[in-house]
Amino acid sequence: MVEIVLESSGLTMRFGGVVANDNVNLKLQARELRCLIGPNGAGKSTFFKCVAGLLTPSEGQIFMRGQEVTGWRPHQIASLGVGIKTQTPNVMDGLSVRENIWMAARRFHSAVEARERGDAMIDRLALGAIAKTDLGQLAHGERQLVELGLVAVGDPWLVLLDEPAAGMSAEDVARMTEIIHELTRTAAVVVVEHDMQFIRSIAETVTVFHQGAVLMEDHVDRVMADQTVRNVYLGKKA
Amino acid sequence: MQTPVSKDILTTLVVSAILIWLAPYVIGTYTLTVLIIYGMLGLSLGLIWGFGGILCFGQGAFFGLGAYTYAIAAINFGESTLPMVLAVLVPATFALLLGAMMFYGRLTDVYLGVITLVVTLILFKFINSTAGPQYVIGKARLGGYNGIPGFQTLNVPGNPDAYIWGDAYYYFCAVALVIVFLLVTFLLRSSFGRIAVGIRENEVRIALMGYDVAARKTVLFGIGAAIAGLAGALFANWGEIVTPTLFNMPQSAEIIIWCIVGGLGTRLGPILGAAGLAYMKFLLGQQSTIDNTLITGLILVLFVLFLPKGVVPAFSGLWKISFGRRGFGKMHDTRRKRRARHG
Amino acid sequence: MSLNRRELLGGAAALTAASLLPRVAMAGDVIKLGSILDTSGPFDAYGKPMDQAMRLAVQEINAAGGLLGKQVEVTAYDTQSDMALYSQYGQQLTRQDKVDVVHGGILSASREAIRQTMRKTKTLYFYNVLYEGGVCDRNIFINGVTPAQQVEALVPYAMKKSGPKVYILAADYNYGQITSRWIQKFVAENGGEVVGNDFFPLDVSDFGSTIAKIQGVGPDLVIAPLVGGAHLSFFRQWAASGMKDKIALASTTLGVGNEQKVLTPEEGDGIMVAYNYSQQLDTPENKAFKTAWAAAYGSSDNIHETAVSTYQGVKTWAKAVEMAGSMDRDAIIAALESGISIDGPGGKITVDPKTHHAVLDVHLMEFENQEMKVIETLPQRQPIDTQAVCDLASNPNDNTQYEL
Amino acid sequence: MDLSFVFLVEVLYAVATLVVISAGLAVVFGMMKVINLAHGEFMMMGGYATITAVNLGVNVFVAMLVIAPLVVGLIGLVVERLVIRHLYGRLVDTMLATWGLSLFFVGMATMIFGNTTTGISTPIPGFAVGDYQINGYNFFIIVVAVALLVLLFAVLRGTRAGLIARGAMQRSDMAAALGYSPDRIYMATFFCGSALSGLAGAIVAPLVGLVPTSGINYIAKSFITVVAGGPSLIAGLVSSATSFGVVNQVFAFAVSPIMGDVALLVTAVILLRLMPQGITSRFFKGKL
Repeated sequence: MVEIVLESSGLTMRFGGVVANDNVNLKLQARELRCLIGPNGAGKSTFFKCVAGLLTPSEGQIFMRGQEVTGWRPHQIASLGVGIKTQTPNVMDGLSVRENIWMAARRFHSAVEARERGDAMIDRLALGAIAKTDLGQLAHGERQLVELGLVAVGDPWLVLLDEPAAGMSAEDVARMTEIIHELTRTAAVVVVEHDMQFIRSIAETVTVFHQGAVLMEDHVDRVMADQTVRNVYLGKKA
Repeated sequence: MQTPVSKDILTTLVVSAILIWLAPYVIGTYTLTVLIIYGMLGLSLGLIWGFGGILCFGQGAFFGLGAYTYAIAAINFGESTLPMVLAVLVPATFALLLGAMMFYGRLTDVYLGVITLVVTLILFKFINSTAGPQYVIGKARLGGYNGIPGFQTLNVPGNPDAYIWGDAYYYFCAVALVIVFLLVTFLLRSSFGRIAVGIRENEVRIALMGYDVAARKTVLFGIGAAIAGLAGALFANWGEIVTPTLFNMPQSAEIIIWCIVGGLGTRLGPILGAAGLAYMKFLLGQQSTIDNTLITGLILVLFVLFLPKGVVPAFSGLWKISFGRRGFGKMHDTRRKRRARHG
Repeated sequence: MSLNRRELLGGAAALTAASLLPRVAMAGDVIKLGSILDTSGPFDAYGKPMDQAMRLAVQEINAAGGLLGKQVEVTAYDTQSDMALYSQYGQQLTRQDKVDVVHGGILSASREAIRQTMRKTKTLYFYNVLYEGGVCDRNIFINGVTPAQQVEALVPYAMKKSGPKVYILAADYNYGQITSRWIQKFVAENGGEVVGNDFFPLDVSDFGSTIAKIQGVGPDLVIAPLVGGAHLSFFRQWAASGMKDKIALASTTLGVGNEQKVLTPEEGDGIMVAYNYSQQLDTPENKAFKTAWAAAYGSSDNIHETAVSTYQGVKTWAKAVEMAGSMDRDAIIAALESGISIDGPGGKITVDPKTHHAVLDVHLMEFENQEMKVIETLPQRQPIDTQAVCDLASNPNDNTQYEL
Repeated sequence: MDLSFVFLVEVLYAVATLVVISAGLAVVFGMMKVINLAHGEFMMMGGYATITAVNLGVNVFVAMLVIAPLVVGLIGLVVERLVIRHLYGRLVDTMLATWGLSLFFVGMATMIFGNTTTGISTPIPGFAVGDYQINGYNFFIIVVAVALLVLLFAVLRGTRAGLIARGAMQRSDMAAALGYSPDRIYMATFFCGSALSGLAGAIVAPLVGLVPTSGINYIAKSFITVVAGGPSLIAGLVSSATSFGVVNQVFAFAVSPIMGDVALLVTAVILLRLMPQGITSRFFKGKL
């Protein structure tokens, strides 16, 4: 029996009259890498926010490792051991790389241990040269990388990433891909992305969102070959 | 990285000892005492605003609450030790309740400002309308607009007849400020303090790391109020009367101005800003050519426009450029906290 | 004691005499009179002429050769209508400036803010304002009108002219609270009934709902111990809603700051008051006083009740100093307690030894064409309210403000 | 019956007063996301402009409705050019700078007019309703408030300037893309907002004693009204002014005026706790 780390059941989210998510059922196994794709407005980011606790769903339930977490606040979900990275780089601009990563590690470890783990993470990400630099002075790609470090340093068993590759150079993307694969050794990873190139390079199973609902869920190759998915992406009527 | 803790403490102690010894030769101790008290009040807002990103428009409320708590308790107990403790605890508790209401309600910037402002106004209006004999707490009449005069002032613990006043009271306040300053230093070096700075920089990120941001902001808010309450109690002892003007808007406004002029994100800035501006106001109050308020206003406008970081960070920056090291008043050297200041 | 440079230098010289007669030694060759008044802010209508009156009195004393052969020097602070500044300047006057006597304080709140400081530092204190009565403290002398002198005269007169149902609107601090209780007492004694009693903090300036409420109750007479600039709007709004000719109006404070000149005749005429002074008093003392004032300040238009009280207070103090023949506080108090009196612009005024209050003339008046027309003079009224509770002769250590 | 009518007038008057004293702040906040903490002092200057003009022999209505808004509008223009325009997009900094300006103007007025209470009499006589007398000036304020709202609505809905302004409210870059300089839009908006503040100060001047520090009495109330109203300009103003005005008067009648003020403030706290972005973030969404 494989452990289910994330499950949504009948998840529905409405904003006024707009239905952003409509009865989404999704299951994720331990150490699975899952990509959520779909055109703009398909509801994948809304789903992500519901799971991360940034939004409270109108209906339905969310379970993590069998525990219901519907309506929990982000910090409660993160405390379970869930690493979350939002769409735009969400870091402490006025603080150094080391201070940023230390704070993330401090949540689960003592101050001294947090420092050791932080330094180890900086080495792992090869950020040693800029460890004392304030985040605000770094390039976009470096900031994304630091944020991934913030997520990884907490040793999560579930990682939620919203468009991690957006606006990054090819070189940075390669590094990112490597880190994501490394993460899947210990954690299940959910990646929300619309860059097909990137998805092809990392994905196995893909869930396609369309008009707030799950259109299909299958291996990346079969999804890419599917005519309905192609139509959705090209804007034709499914 | 940061200077070692021991060196920081040593510098603080040596510099403050010299200042405490020399200052009375320049300014009378009676005036100095109130400058020190204002410094402590400035530090209380400097802590929660400069390091925690919480812009409180009603820091004066906690100051007033501390002063009133002291006065009421001192009348009832006839000695000053327990009242001093209560003057710290009551504002802190009040702030914890208020903070929990605001921060768990996810109120930010302007809305936070409105709530703190409104609560201050409510306290002011309430205290101001308690002139009638029915408003009594124990033996203490609240007195409304008149305030409460004639309470027991600071005495040696256990001996209500041994008053600490005059020069002795000046040294008492100065030492109190040094202790509070050191406590704030420790707090900011602790994990709690460092994460508070993280919250100022990016609340969402800290929450996504798994920290309970609302709880942490509430606690920091409470600590700020405790310091303001202590300053209030010291002020009550200095003035020997408490009046509702402690709660009013201009009082809270001035605290914000002290912090801006002195420098946010530093420990020393708000203290120097408070003492400096209060002394300037005192000097200006003795002349009548130019209106006092006009100058205060002009200073605030000019600082926001031309020196928004305040005096201490500006000098600290100069020091850093000239000597290649940190100025002693600075900690967690941050660039301007755009997010915290601009919502 | 503070360690400023001036005192370090002066300290040595004063050292020998200091232990015996500190105040005289410090004062040197002048007598220092400290003054503490709101000469700006909402209460400056009271404070400015009081400051002028104090300076006029000192000027006259100095012109006549000073006191005990010394000139009187004024140290004055403007408290800007801010009660917090009273305690600060009170401390400065006594601890830094070390004055011989303090005249000042306007609102009861301001008097209570500094009274204890004066007592602790043994600085003689004169409070020259009409007030709610009851202060019993050997260190303070009060020559303003108290409720028994004023309200006891005003209430029956006003009720006789209007009717028995009275509505009270009072300022919400100790003056208003206590005065309204006196009004209630005298209304009841005169067979009337108090049908409403509202209190207003000093910054309230919108009386719309109150005026409607009063109409709902329908009294014959409104008595208004309202204080300060903001409360003046009540009389404007009262007239603006056309109530002035329907319900009679009396006040225990209006006119003290010359409000009859700020209000138009349409707003003011007919309002009943009772004070120790009116510019329309036809006595030789008043005429001389107005002439001296006009000579000093150009016009005598701004003289009012508390200015005259201040003038009379300084003159009373001066007479006591000459009588005591020294600047020793206890000698001056003894002189004052001998029951000395002076003839001031408001009539004869005598110190009551038991209470340190004043025995004085009270004049019933009505506003007429921006003046206070004297209707009737009640001579030499005793402060019986305070006399009932305070006896400094038998209990000199008393330090209380008694309330009704 | 008569008493309930009097009560109704007092409630309407309270609502109208809140609308009048908040309109200037609301325009500036709604369009520019600038909280002008010198708003109270703009009102104070409007009051002094009126009183000075009346003392110089100008008709009181001309002074209130023309001179005061013009004078204060021009002062606002100068302030915008010298200070505010350097701080756009920095909400807290503009609040602090305008706070400084408010102190500056208090000091200025103190030096020019002295720290004393001045005032003028109300220009409209009271009249009787049954057994009750009503302050005629209350009706004037109600009329002005209604006229102000209608005018605002008409300008925003019916004119080209209003269209641009509405565009700027939604997306400031939009107006720029259409070829209108945001700089000039902001300048014009601040002028209008200041003029409205000046008008408000002039209108309330006859009811109260005016001192240089009078502004403080208004800024808190109008600040709270505007922020509690939320993003929609007119709907927000009307809805929060109505809630606060009614609460204020009910408690003022039932208990005392001071309890009316306290009840207003408590309502504000509750409203903001329930609707952290203001009333119109939940209701009347997307309306003007």
